[in-house]
Amino acid sequence: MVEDTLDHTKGMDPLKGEYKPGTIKLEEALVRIGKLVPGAETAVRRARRGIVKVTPDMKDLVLKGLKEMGFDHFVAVTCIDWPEEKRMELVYHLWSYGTKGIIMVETDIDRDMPSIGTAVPIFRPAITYEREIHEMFGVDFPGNPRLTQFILEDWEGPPPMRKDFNSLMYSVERFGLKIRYPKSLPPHLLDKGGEKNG
Amino acid sequence: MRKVADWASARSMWLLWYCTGCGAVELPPCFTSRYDMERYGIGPMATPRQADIFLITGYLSVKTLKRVVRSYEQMQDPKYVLGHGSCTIDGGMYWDSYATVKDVGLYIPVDIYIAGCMPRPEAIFHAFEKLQDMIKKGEAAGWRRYKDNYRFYRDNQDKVFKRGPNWALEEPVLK
Amino acid sequence: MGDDFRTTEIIFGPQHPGIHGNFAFRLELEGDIVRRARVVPGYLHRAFEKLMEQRTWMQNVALVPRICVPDPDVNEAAYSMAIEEIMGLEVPRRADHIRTVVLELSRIASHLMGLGGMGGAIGLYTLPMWTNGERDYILDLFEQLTGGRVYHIYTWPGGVRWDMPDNWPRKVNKVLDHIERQLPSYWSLFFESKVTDARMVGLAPYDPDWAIAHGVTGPNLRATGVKYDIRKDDPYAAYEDLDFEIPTRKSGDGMARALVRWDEVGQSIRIIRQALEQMPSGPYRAKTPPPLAFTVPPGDALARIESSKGEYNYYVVSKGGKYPHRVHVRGPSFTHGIDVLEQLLRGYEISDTALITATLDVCPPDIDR
Amino acid sequence: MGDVVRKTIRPFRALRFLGRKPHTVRIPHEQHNDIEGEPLPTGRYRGIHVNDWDLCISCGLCAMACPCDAIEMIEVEGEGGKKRPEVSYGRCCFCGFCEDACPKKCMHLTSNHTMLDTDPRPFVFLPTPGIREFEKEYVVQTSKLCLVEERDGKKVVVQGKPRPRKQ
Repeated sequence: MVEDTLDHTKGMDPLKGEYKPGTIKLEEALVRIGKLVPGAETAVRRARRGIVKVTPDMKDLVLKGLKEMGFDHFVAVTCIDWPEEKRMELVYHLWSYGTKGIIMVETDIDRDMPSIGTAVPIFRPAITYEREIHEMFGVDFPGNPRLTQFILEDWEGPPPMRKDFNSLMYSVERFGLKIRYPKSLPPHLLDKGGEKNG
Repeated sequence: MRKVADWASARSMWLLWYCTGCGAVELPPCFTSRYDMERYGIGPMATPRQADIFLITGYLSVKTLKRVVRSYEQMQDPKYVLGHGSCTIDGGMYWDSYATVKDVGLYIPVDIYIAGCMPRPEAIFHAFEKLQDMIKKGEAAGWRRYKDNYRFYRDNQDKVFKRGPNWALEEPVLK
Repeated sequence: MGDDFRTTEIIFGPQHPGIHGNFAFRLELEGDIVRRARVVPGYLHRAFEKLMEQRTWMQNVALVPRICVPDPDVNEAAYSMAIEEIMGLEVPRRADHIRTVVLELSRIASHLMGLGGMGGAIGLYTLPMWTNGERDYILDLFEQLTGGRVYHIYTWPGGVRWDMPDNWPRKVNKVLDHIERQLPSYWSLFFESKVTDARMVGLAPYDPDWAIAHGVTGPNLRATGVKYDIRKDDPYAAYEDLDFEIPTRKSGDGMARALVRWDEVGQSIRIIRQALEQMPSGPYRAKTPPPLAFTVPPGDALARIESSKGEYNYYVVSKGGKYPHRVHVRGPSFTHGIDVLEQLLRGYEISDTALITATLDVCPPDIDR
Repeated sequence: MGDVVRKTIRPFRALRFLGRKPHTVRIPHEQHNDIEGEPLPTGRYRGIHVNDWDLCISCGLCAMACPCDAIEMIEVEGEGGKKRPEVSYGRCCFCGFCEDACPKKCMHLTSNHTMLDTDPRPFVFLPTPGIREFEKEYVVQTSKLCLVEERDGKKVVVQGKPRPRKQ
């Protein structure tokens, strides 16, 4: 059971006052993060886009620090599978309404035992994103109260968004798909046999 | 007697209001003032028990297919299925997706397929005209085909759902 | 049945007339009151992000508009913008202006459909009859410009696919005049109705802090008074050169969400008129490699777009070569369609479920993808 | 007082819609027109393919460009071993990328849009210029399409004209 944060009994006071966003500069925010977490690589990609690279155990510290600086809009968390390098990359995108800039917090986790602490206590929207990544990539988020069945139903087999899952061969096997023109397809999809992905 | 019933049912059909896929976005224009489906005596119906036409609007994911089969079996005879969009014929845009079924005709009997991604309202209306013709002639016999070849359809459904024989009755328990 | 036999659990959808799209709820009811709601998405899952990894960069342009069916152009534009950022492509000004016109037309079409959906949810079936009829004129325009009624496949990396036909701007102005003439009768039909007041004022309100903490974006956030719009704050296409306002409302309830959408239709008409007036001449697409040899250098980029439902994000990662490595789509409904909706539904009657979903303008295809 | 009068009169304003012509397009008795009265779909519309076999060089670029794996290059009897694109409308998403990729511009998407059948098989056919003959018709009739079947490992045209008539 997930805790609700909206208290209907109290009733909302919509005219409670204006929302005041933080107005720190993007560059300054990155410098402060560099001081807060030694070893964090920071860079400005272009106007309004900053990047922070940290280790997984420092992730919470950085997210908390950025939230205090006004980066309070949790845009998304992206998971990227890098099978050759045996890692999974998680990218947290945070936007500040005052700074008008986005900071991407990148962190790498091990691909064989993918697990990283949840970001839900800091950013509530992460609850749904982590739920999806848990289902699609098989990443575990200890602390997330809602890692339940989400989009897929009756799914047997590996997490489908991982690179080693072959959707094409799976369709051939399960739905009787006929490939019409194999030459136009990515060759690496046709090489693999269907048996290990079924 | 059958002929009279066919003649009558061809002129008053209820379309099951189930937006199964992205083709459903062409339904509001069809129902509403610009094209006005009621000229044909076709209107939307909320419950499958009183509907005559099942318009499969586009691709079906496996999760939807289960509900589609359940809704289809709840419909009263005679019932007609229109496959709306290329994805009902052979997968369409999502031909290599692990989540969508390719040929809907393997799981429920389809009376008319409409090609297009998505088909224009003109195509939908033409399909309705053709369906009315077929009903009057007694050719739209998809529901009889379903009864006669139930084993074939059921085997195909079982193959996709992988849930044991009781998949049709169970709704998964959510945590 | 609940544990204490006081609550009943019902399955609401996916085959239900009050559901917009293919979507479902599990509602735990105590009498008529929703005690707990859980959203069941996934009926429209097509695995877009997986399919994009299997197709070439240009082939994906045909795939992305399917992610949001009522408002497809934002997807093409955001995907193209992300690729342009990685490749360092400069988009011609004319293409930017055409994109702006297309995006705003799409926004009007989507809002008209959304307002119609709200009307349908309170039993006012005249409104969807009218709005969907007007929306069809916009689809006619799209058909003349792009060759497709619903899925346009028109914006692509480097610009747009074709130039505008000569008489198209005139037709756009005519359609906009027609819609502007119709808007007052919509207003008196919908917003002056007592039923609308009774059903929508004070419906499922939230305040700005709560909304931001839960990732609510777009018109749903502006309904709480936060003056924020990606078109102004992180400008793309030609929005920097155009003069428009961001409509906001204070109360954050269902009525405010409807009114913000209503005002945005007027602003979009204003934007389109300006963009057509200032339309620069010149090329409509940059020089790009041919589609079959289209490669993108390694790198990643994040493109953000304000759609009619909220914020769209495309995070594109390239490893070099012909195929994308990863494309992550952040649809607006992913936050306000699941976690926020579940919390807002609690405490309301079951008959309000469809209306709350409609006022939030939840778009199931972009949740499921 | 004035308020009461206004409220009493208001419902009758709906009467003005009585005299207005409805904008319903009465398909199929009426042509679908845009706001200026021009017929739709226009030439830009992406509908069903035609392919001019006299120009086609069997390069297969249309099949390579197709995002839906809808086009297959097949060898047809009586064409001197040349391969021709066969389109499956169970896959086609009408994006028009095949038209863009075609170096000879012989592949073309017409504004024909309606095609329906009771059987999924006729949706796979060879686009020929013969389809142009019914370009202005309301519906593409599958009886006029060029259908191909595999018999003894060989593709044989079982219906329709394999070659256009020379003028």
